[in-house]
Amino acid sequence: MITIITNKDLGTGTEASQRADGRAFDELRPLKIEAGVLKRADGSAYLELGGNKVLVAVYGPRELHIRRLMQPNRAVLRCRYNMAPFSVDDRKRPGPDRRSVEISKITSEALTPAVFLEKFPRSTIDVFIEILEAEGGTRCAGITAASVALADAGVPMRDLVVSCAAGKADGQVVLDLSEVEDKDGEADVPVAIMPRTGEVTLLQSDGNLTAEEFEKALNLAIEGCKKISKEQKNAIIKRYGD
Amino acid sequence: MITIITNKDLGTGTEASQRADGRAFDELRPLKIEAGVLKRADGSAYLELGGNKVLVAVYGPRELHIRRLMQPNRAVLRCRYNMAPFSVDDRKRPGPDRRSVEISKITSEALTPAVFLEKFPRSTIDVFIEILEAEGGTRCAGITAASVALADAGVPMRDLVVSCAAGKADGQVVLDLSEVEDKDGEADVPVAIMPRTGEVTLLQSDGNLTAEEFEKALNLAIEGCKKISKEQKNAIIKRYGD
Amino acid sequence: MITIITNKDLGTGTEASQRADGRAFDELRPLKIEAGVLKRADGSAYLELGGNKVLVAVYGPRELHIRRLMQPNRAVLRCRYNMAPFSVDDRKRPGPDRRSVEISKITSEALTPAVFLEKFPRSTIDVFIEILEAEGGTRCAGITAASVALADAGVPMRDLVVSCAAGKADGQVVLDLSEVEDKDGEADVPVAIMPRTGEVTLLQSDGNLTAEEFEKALNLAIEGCKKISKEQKNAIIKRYGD
Amino acid sequence: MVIIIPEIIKESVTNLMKNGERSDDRGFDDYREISLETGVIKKAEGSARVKIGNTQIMVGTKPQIGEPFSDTPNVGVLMTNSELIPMAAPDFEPGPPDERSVELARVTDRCMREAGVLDLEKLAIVEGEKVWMIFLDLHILDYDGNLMDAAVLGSMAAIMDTKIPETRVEGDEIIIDREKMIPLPIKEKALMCTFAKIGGELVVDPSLEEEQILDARISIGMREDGSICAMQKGGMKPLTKDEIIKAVSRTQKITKNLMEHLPHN
Amino acid sequence: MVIIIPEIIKESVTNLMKNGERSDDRGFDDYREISLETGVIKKAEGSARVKIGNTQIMVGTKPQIGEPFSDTPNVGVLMTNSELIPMAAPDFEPGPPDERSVELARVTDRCMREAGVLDLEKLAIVEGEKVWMIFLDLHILDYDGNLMDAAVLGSMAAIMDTKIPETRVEGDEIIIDREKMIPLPIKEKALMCTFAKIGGELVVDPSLEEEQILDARISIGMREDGSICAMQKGGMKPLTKDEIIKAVSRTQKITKNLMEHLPHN
Amino acid sequence: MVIIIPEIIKESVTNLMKNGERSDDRGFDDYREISLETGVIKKAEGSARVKIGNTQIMVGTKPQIGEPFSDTPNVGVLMTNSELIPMAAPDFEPGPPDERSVELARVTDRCMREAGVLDLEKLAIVEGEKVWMIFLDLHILDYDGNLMDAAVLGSMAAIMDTKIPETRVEGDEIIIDREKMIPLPIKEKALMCTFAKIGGELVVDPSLEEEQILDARISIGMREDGSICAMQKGGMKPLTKDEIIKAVSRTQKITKNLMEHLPHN
Repeated sequence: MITIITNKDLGTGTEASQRADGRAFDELRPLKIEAGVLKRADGSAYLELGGNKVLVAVYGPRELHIRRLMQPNRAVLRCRYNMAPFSVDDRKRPGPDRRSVEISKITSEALTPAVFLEKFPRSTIDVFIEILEAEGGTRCAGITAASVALADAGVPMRDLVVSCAAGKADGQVVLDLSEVEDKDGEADVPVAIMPRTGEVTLLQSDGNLTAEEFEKALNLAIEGCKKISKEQKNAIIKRYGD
Repeated sequence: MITIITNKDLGTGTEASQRADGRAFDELRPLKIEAGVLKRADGSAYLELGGNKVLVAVYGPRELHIRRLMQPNRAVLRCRYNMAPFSVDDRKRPGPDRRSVEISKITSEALTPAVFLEKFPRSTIDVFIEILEAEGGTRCAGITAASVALADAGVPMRDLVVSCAAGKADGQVVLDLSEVEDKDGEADVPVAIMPRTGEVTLLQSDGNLTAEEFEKALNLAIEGCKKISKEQKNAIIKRYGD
Repeated sequence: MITIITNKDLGTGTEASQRADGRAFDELRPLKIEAGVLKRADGSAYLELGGNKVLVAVYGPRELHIRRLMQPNRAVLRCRYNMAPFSVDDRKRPGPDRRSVEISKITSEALTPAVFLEKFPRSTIDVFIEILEAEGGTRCAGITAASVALADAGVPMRDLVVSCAAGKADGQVVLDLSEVEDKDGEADVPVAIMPRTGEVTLLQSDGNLTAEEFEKALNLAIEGCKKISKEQKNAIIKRYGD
Repeated sequence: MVIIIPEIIKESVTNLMKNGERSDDRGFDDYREISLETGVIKKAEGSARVKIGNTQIMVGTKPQIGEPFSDTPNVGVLMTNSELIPMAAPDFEPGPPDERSVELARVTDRCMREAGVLDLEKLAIVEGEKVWMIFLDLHILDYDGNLMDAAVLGSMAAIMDTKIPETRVEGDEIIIDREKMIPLPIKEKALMCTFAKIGGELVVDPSLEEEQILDARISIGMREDGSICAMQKGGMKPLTKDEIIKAVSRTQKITKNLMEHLPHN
Repeated sequence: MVIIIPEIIKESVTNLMKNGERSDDRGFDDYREISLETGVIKKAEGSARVKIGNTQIMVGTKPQIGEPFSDTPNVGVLMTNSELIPMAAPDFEPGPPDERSVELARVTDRCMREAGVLDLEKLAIVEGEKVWMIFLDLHILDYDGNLMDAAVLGSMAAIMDTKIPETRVEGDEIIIDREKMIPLPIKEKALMCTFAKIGGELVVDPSLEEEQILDARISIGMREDGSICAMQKGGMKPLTKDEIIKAVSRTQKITKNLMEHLPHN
Repeated sequence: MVIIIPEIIKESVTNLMKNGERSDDRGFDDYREISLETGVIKKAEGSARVKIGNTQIMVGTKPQIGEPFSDTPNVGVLMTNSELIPMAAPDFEPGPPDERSVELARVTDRCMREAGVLDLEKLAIVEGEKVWMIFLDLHILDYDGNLMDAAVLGSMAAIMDTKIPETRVEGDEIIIDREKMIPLPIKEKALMCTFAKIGGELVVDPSLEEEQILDARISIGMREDGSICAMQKGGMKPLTKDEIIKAVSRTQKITKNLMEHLPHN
């Protein structure tokens, strides 16, 4: 028999807040975005959100070698979401699992509406999202960083897609669930928007919510997206100037 | 330790018959064939034989995308025999195993002689056989249903290949082994013929038989094929008229 | 609990030698090479070195079907090192493992410098090395046999690459480690050379050696290569005459 | 495989929609004809064959005794797997599940799990050691659009149809009594409702033709009490917030009717 | 890979056959030269190198202690695996076994198993818990036609050559005594005889050239007592019932001679 | 993927070399700028981000309790895995590790293991039953040449950074105390030094441009005491014995400086 002694510090909420890490219900975790961090990639970005560390590389537009994926009148946008083996508590076996296959698919759908794919027929734009450390909310972090990497690659876009989750934890609708809130909480609603129009390009809901709670969470996530959007722009300005 | 209490009713033979399910030695299990049961497929058929439930879809003749399989002067006939995970007592893991790879190969060889493949150079005709429920004799059931599905797809054929097994169980040569007879019996001889000429397109023998027993089993299986052949034709007439 | 009674005879060194099998420090195991042992292959060779049994087939130069591997101005030389399941004490599962992938790569690099690849643009020369029985030193044995098989296939070459290991066992630098010496010894240095120029086309070192010991091992391995080189030539003369 | 839909079809379907019509004459909130049979596969402990229009799925369950996950030692497991077998459409290919198949299985699984359809704690046998694992396999037979709703409807029905052996623990021994088959412990019912956005309109239960031209898709999983247990947006174009909120409220009405198709027990 | 055989070769071989001749001058019931060595791989507990003409297979056995199948708790296991390694022919490719390789292994396995070659019950060690598993690996080195008969001949010889450690059970302990190696418990001998149908004639032991133009193939596994333990038709054209029955009776004569190649013990 | 380097670049780099110069102005024994951070991934028990020029690797360790190999029952295990993820270069592709990736992991592993970096016997918990397995994962983020040296440097640093829970055995129970994290038992330090042969010269730490035109490559793993723990030749052309011996003695000087980059403790 193996016994594990542990004293995992989950944090204690301050009096002002119900949240374990002391944040207000509509408060994001600390956020940092940097553009242009890799040499070989055509575009790249690094993002930290709380304990999440995400690196994104973009290659393309470039020739697509797989004929059956080729689109005669536009480029395809392919995304690969991948977790490093050491990014989580229990080592993740390398290679795609069902979760990463699904996230790759919806990430591609979340970014596609913003990109002028029709300018590059028969081509591919490849987005590689590497989760170096995961602490809840990596799919949103990956989408947010991917937009910056696409911009860094000079890919022409209608808008910078931005993503953030809201959810319900401890009975309260809150913004940007931490890992503990995601795991123990009641629901998680990841959202991505194109901020210029406010249109939604990613939407999932996992957990049980009344229609009212869902609407509240959706609104909160959209507000979160708008805050994050500013940091995306700052990262690009920091790299390229206004 | 895990103890399983079970009282599986294997049936008891009537006095007139040695067979557990009361059939005469040359009696088929109840048979039902229906053509044209799927919308997307070019041709399809559904077959029940005793507890077996088999669905077949045919696509083609259509373009073959894999250049190294292409035949310059004829079509290839590809078969895929597949068991649904819930079709057997212990869940079958999805994907091909060695048994299904072999059955797919001999099924293709059993059907090929009857099809005018030379009319469709560089093409493929794809036959997908799904075993929804298995109760002994699925490879024969699949071939029989596949012929009906090929006819339903309008594929030009010399004849309707039909298949049936005979074997030896409880020391007796009998027709159309049930699952119990197949498992506990001494031998199984699956056969397919083209009924117009009586020629044999599938033949296997698994188990120990004297030459005399084998010949008896072969004859019995051919008689079984002829009976099933009528039901094939009825299914097609029912769908298309005489 | 499973208890295994075993009395594996590891040999006892004679007084004149420290080595378990009685060889002098610079002595090879018994060696036998035969060219032209397979019908279908374009070239082939069989080699025994001590308990090692190695068979090599060469196909090509022939058309390369995988476009992304094709070189516009030369052939590619592809090697596949593979162990038969029964070649080792514990059955080896069929298919490549990481060890065989690495050995295949370095074998290809060891043979490439000797072959006039530039004579066959867009082609492939395929070298298949099968280890039928393994007793230490199979990668070197495979390279040595592969050269003979390439010659048997009539592939134009600058030289016959030849390979041999030296190493350190029981504190002594010795030639051509046996399986026991490889397993229990301190270091193994597999080397391949082109004997005409003495240039090194394969070099690995696995284990801990001082610079002096390493140089001694390297020299010893090169001397071993030269001895083996004669047997390679004899095998070719035996098949084709002078 | 690239499927080319002539622009002319897209245009005509879109124009119909703008006039409030669909090419098969359905209303925007109408499902195609639904048929649902349970108990169709005797070797499966639970099964359902569901048809929505020509879309046809066979769902089967197989229970197995296995070990619980280490972080939920006294909770049984529901495993959902989906196979888009090449029988079902000309562009489905043999091989490991592709991303559409994975998404279908995962969304179905989330919908059932988050709704609390099964009381998984009742599927524990020996805490931390042995639990029932229920394998739910979706076998897609004919693909004519809207797999999501068919998958959840069929899964719900197959789970309601499932009977597993009674188990008891006597000392060190687990006794599995195949002579006493008992239903699964069902706590909730949930179904899914999918909308396609075409020409600015949201229509329920998209046909294959509609799927091939849609701008966006939204699938909403809902419990009997009208709460949302799962949601998944798809498609290459965006939705507005307003469209999403309206889809939720339409779903609340539509799933009420959809529930009628489930077996009554 | 598509192998194109010039029509002219097909025609000439077929015409010879119609005159009762084969292009390599053999009679219709003659095998090519057969050579069989056993004990060739010391690390294998049993091994055989078989050649029929230029076709060459190395067969090796490895015993392992493992768990029995749950439905046969006191019976050992024979596992047959075949690798058509790319060494053996220009069109064999690396990768998982293809359908030809799978068929070869499965037909070989059925032939040995159904003939009752091994007394598998004697390979049980602790009922329901530990049995000997004998892995039989076919390594195809040179493919010049008629792999089936070579595979069964080599497998039979390798099994007869195999020695495993004596085992005994003392209390909770299984003792494997590698110092006392004992032969496998052999009950029966079985071999296989393959015919090619070309130009309406059936000829035994088809060469590669004959295989490439044959209409149909029939492989018959037979025990020493002349009973049939396995059969497998192949090829893209049919056989008549009469051809099958005659092949069986020819096999009864031919396998008698073939048995002479096995080690005598 | 075939990468075509214009002959003109090859010629100009080679000519520079013959004049004792490199295209980025480094000396023949100079590394590009090296940066090394440890403790960068909190969820990993040890981690390091290493950059040599623009080449960038993230290395992380995860300890797991597992069973020892049967031939080394009281010895822990170090498992090295490498992923040339498609992020790092335009010609890296998703999928199982290719031969470059396997070689990188195996050479790194041999270098650490043969140098005796870890006292693996101290990682045994219960002899023959439970040992610590340390998974070392190389995640290649940006490939600008000389992965080997970066991989070994990062691995050495990550191992030095790693802390595992104290374990003790009380009766039948293994107690893993996550509140007492202790460093890995480090015995030796080892690094690797790679040379490219271009135009007859050997230069250390090849850049991507240099790698693409090199004739041969030699990587030498060395312990602090100057002994050789690993060596691997690469590339499609030969080396002379003299070049090899000189590379060894240059490595003895170069690794001394390289060791300075490791954390001091």
